[in-house]
Amino acid sequence: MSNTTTATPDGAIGSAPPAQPRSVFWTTIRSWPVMTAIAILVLLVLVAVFAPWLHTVDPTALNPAARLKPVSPDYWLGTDAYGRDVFSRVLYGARVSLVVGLGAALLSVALGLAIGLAAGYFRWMDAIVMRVMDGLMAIPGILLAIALVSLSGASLVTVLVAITVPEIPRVVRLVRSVILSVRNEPYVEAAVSLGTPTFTLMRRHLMPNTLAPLLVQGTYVFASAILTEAILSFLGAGVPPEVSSWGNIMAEGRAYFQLLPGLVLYPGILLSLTVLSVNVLGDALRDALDPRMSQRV
Amino acid sequence: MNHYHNDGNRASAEAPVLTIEGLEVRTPARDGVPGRVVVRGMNLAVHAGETLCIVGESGSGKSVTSLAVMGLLPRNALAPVAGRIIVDGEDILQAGPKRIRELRASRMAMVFQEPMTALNPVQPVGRQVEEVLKLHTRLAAAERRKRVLDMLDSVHLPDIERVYESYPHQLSGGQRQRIVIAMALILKPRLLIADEPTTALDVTTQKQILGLIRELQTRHGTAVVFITHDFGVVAEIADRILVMNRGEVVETGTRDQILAAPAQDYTRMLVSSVPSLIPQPRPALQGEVVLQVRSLNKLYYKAKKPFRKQESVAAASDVSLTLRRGEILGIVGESGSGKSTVARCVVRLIDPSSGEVRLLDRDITGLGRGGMLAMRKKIQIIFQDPYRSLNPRRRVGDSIIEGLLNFGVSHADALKQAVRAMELVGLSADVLDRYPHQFSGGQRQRICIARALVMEPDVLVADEAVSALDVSVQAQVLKLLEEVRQRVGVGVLFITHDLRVAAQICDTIVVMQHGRVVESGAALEVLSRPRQDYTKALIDAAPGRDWDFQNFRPAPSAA
Amino acid sequence: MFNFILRRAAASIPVMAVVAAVVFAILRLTPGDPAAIIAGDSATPEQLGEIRRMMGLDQPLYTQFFMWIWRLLQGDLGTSLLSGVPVTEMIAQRMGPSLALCLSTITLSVLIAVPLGILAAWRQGRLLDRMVMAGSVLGFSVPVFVTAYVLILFFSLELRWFPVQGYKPLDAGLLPFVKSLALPTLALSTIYVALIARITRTSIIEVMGEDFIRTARAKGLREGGVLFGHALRNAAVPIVTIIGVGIAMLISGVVVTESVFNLPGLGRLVVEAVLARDYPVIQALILLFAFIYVFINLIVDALYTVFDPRIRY
Amino acid sequence: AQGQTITAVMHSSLRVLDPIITTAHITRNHGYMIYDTLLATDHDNKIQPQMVEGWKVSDDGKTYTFTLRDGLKWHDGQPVTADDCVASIKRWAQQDKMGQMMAEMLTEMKAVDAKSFTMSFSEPGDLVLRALAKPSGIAPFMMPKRIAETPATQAIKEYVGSGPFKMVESEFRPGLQVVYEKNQDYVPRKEAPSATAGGKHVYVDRVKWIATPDAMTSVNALVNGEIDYLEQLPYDLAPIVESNDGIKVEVLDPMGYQTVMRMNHLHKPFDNKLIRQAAMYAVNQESILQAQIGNPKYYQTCPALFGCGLPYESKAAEEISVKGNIDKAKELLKQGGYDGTPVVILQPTDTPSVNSQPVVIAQALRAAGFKVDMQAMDWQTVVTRRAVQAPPSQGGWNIFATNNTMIEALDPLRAFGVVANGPKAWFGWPDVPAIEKLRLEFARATDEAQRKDLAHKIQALVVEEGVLLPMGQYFVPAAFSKKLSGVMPSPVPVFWNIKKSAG
Ligand SMILES: Nc1ncnc2c1ncn2[C@@H]1O[C@H](COP(=O)(O)OP(=O)(O)OP(=O)(O)O)[C@@H](O)[C@H]1O
Ligand SMILES: Nc1ncnc2c1ncn2[C@@H]1O[C@H](COP(=O)(O)OP(=O)(O)OP(=O)(O)O)[C@@H](O)[C@H]1O
Ligand SMILES: [Mg+2]
Ligand SMILES: [Mg+2]
Repeated sequence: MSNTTTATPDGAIGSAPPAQPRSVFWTTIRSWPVMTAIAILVLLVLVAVFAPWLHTVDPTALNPAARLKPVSPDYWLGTDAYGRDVFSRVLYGARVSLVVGLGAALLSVALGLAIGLAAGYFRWMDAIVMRVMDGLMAIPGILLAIALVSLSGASLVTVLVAITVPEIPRVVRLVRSVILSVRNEPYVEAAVSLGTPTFTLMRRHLMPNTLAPLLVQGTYVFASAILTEAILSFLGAGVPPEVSSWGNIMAEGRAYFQLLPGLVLYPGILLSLTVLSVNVLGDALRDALDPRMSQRV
Repeated sequence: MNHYHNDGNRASAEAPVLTIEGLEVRTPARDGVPGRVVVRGMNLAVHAGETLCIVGESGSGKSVTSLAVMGLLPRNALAPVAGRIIVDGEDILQAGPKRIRELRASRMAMVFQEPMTALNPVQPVGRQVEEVLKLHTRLAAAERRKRVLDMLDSVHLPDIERVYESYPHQLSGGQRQRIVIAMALILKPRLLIADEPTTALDVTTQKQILGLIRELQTRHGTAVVFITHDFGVVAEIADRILVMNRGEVVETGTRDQILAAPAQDYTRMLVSSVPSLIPQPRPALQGEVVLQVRSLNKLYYKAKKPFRKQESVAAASDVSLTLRRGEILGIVGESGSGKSTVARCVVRLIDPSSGEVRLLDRDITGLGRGGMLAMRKKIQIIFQDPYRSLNPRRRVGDSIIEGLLNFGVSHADALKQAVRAMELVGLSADVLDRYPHQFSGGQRQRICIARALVMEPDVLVADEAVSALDVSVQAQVLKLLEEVRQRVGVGVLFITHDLRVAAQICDTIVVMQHGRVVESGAALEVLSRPRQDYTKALIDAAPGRDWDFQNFRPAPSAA
Repeated sequence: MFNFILRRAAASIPVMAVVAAVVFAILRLTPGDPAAIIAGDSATPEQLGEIRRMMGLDQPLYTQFFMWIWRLLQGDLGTSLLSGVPVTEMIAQRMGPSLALCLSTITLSVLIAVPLGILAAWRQGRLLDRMVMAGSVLGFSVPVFVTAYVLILFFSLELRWFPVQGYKPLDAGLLPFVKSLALPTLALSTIYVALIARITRTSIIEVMGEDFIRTARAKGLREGGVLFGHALRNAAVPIVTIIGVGIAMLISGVVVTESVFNLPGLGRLVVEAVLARDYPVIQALILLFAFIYVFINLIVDALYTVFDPRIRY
Repeated sequence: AQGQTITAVMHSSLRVLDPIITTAHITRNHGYMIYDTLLATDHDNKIQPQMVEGWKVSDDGKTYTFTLRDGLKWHDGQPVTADDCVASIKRWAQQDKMGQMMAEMLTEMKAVDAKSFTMSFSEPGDLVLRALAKPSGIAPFMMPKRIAETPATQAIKEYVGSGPFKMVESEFRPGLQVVYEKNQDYVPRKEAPSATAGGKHVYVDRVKWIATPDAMTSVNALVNGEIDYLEQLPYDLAPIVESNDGIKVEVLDPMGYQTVMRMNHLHKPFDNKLIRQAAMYAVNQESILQAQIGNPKYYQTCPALFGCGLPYESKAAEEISVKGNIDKAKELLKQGGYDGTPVVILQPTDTPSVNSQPVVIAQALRAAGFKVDMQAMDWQTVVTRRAVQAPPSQGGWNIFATNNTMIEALDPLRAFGVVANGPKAWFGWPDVPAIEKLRLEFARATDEAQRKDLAHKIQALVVEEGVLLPMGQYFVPAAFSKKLSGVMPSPVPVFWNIKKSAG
């Protein structure tokens, strides 16, 4: 679960990982759970990309006359309360969920990296930046998200931003802790004494150290973003209903849970499977890239 | 040889306490591939009251052997596959886990290298010692406590009641090591294995701990297996010596046999690599002054507490020194005496609190980031840890030319210079596109030196540049530095805590204590005729002073 | 310790200030007007304006902000725009269920997860370990409301063991109280069990690789003794940290759980307040949550000193 | 412990306690619990005396004298006086639209003695009776004078009425629950109860309203016996409840609701009547209702702006409102010269009863050739956004949909959506003077046949001009435990007359 900070009191990550022999990396990655997870994710991406050609209809096409139909040859997964084809919605929903997950991961990692680098390297910025980050962390993420969505209306972009913002402080903390632990490494000091300019120093010697933890953190953000999107939809602050996302299929379907549990369960199962796969992948990456990182959740 | 007689023991007085016969340890087989051999054909015997030193370079299998005896080999990583380990007549390799647990601490005990990490940080040390008694005896609580206190007393700990209640972090390294020893010896085991018990300690503390082990050994007639790579220590304490290389026994014999008349080349090489404590006389240098430090001060501030004045530590106070072209100036002193602080101030990795650093007659103390950038070419630094001094993600070639590129040298020219620098440090140019992990520690340290030299600096700062290396490698690197100094004429600020190394290479020596310079002068002068008590104590504490390793004979009773 | 608390309290002032400013800014930039809610569907613009004036919503933003801060400093959190009830009173009314839910969740999670994590670490790499870890990854992967629905379907509607919804305070009797909390706690716990079990496992495994564990073994200690006598307390700091983080995270989970199970707690209050733009309530609640977060962190840091004598403030 | 309690889940949660300041139905319902009205409307839409014994009309038809019946007491024990009523009417008349109309004609209102007061008007007519008997919108609830003197724009702070229940203030949890207990001192009328009129006999000790945020949860709670009464049963969940022996499902409000579409007359493209008509032709009631209600048992297409089966039912402009005609829509769009300006539709996402209409409207408009910009937001944002008069591109809007209770849209005076006096009108700001003229005539008319005719004309104009589009009528079933008996049909949920059996 990504919505956690580091487990160590000050988040220090210890010294730079000694470069692992390649074989360790690949044996960790090549276990069956990890391969299954990767296969599932690849399949999902394919499904998302090729949704229009996979026996789907327009997922937004209403047909009030055929609402809440059970599974049938016409409607592979039945229809929802507007008579939309759930199968099509679920497939198209994969797009949204993947975009939300990937977008949140990329955005939070990119912004968190920039801020974290600055805070970790320029000590004078640290105090200010970290206070602001603490402040942001102290606001429950979901509330911030609800407020932001109310602020600028429900749209995919808003939801993305709303999910990303609360994740940023965690990434910042992570990056900062890595930088703090690496900035006094002899090879960094050696680069300083070789007269390497500050930005080159950051790019060349500091940033690569954050790559592995960020990759792992990114997977967790990915997973939790998908979940958060669902929860936001549940609370009525998710992506607009016109857009099909797993979250709002479930949110709309929850009123019919006892009649047509599929409305929650089909997207729910897919969502859990995705999150599960991403988490498995993240854990594997963590173990493979740096066993010491297993400290962080 | 001291043949101690233990009554109530079935074994005959002559039988060794520990016998290892044909021991072989392997990593487990994976996917049909047989495991790597880590220790092979190990044979040894230790008698009561005797000290056997196992020496050998890093990775030669010393620790693995000792862990095998204790039955503490990491379960999934290493396993004994052949041979016998007989402790007091009982084969450890055949004993069940329960039996081994019973034997530990009561029959055989072990002292580990790192006193900092060998103790549970969250338990008072007294309790940790007492736990041994809880496990192996049926003493009442009060009795146990008394026994522990007695033991603490006999390892010469001060204020034992307080120490009993202390947590490890509240004790010094030496004190912690005493606790570990107390823990190992409280049940008077027949066998004590000490795996580099003093490597992490100051020379002065080391001396005390060695004395302590000796004392307890004679008192209880314990058989001691002492693992070390420091020949000074070996010369000091060994009855017999066993030399290991790559998992195999090279040679074994009495102390004098091995140190004075080694039969194997490998042993010869090892012993002769140990630097002498007595410096060669060197001509006084009259070259141009490249670095001048005047009244340097560095204060570290502790985190401020409300309503209190901010506390500070003076890591360096009023340090002055002068370095000439072609000179190697050694800074020696105990851990924490401020050696690194001075080095880092000189290179401006940290900002001095006050004082002046002049590089090539230019004051660099007040230079900002930009101003300093231009001066960086002139002064370079080499660090202690060769494993962390190179960016593991960059090819060594890129690391070496990084500085040149920073100063506008074209890539092609930089590469040419890098090739030359690699030759200078004795590495071939075709390794430039390898990654650091493909090199050994010694090779990495050479690469670091090459990286510094390629800049053609006027001043080279070496902070414990050889301390992490095996003696044989150390000797090579020292030789290299000597050559470089002669060829390039660079001034070297050489920081070390090892007096032998300092004696070997330095022209002048500065002795530091508590951040202050207590004595300075020509190396020969300072080391053979120290004027300050502190310097004298430092020299006295250096182990193996009475042995001249390079010449395979006891030292002429000078020093 | 006193110094530490003082210092931390001082350090939390800027944090709270950031929170206050952010919250205020976001809320006031948000469209939506509590006056419109009060006025109802058919109100005229004049009526709306009248009500806005009455509530001080026509004042410039900065005036509203400083008014709010000024009252806050005097301990006045304001009154709900909608019901006119003082916010403190609303919080007091809603505190009980949330507190009960959080405490029961944390207790249950810790009671389940820590032994589970220990067990997994103990059997590292074996089937049991794999199962615990797989279960814990699964725990993160299911949205809490799905868990909740499934639990309701099974335990309430099928087995009829627990009520579907609602909260019975402790004065209504222990059994009803426990029953009303059982399912929400269970639903919310899954994720925390997963979280804490993982951390427990990894930190124990980590500690088991430390040198002093070897020392303990060299004393002749049994593995159980090594684990419980030496490893556990050393592994406690990350475990406590994650429990602290978990409590802070709990707030999000509580929002959903309280909605599904209709528990009259703070989580629901805040969602209702956001949807109704009841500014004083939202502001007060987010500040409260932030304060709890800061406070929990303080407790966690203080707990470090209990588990690890090296840490002193 | 407190004897019999009815636990009810209402359609929303109670936060605002002043029934004069808000038109929110939950607050109105609360009003009927603790307050009483002078007059009331019975099940057949007849005006009946409630707190008053009766009234006298002066010969010129301009002055009404009302006399209070005996035994009326406030919850604090004080007797109800004519002064109290005068103050209450004054406050109410400032807030309610019909009240304001009445107030404009009112020349004098004063207490004659403790138990009677007079109201004099500039013109003869029975508007005062219809106003004071008004069951919904803002109903004229009577309060003690000291409370009724609170300025009309400020919420009252004391909740003392003379109604059949007393509010247990200590147990009030805004947004969560409100508890009422039987008012032992209440003297019900002798007549049989009928909607909000007649004898309000209370047979239980307490009534507790709780709010549940989740429809599923409420239904489960009802099935599980945790609650007794669910004011609005979600249609799709009806099958679960209907199959349950212990539960009765019944439509209690026979007039039902109407779902309507509103266009913004101020801005393009709906500043053009033809394009408004095109939009109206595009939409057909059946699909709106199918999506919103689903179960045909609970809805009917209905052209009548003032309600099918109600006094002012009319089929005027039926061809526009009911069936829809996509070809006609396309044609009108072309005639109107639609230039592709996107139509901004406000779509609430958090309120089930209004979630689906915009989706269906959007699909219909697109089919007709409109460009549509759906903007999703929570209901609170809709409420704020729809008040914005700026162009859609600057935070304004073109279309929103909402629902009316028929009781509030029963005639052209009550129905606020038909007001067409430009900027003062309800959101959308239609400016059709002809409608306003007809409404004035309606207010003055005394003959029922004439009123019906006027209503018919108004409806034709309202729809043709695109002031308000009725999109169908629907009924909301309540579900309650069979332990309850005597649950009465009423446009306002009432809790008197209900008995609860044990077990
Ligand atoms: N857990 C392990 N798994 C696999 N190989 C190991 C393990 N521990 C040690 N080895 C290998 O065994 C060999 C001997 O290691 P050992 O620790 O005994 O060396 P050493 O002589 O004690 O060296 P040092 O002086 O550095 O302590 C090394 O090659 C090392 O790589
Ligand atoms: N960053 C720092 N903050 C606070 N105190 C420091 C810092 N670095 C060093 N010190 C303190 O300054 C003193 C001198 O440290 P320094 O590292 O210079 O010693 P040293 O002689 O290099 O020791 P060693 O031989 O162990 O490397 C020590 O007491 C140390 O604790
Ligand atoms: Mg070793
Ligand atoms: Mg140092």
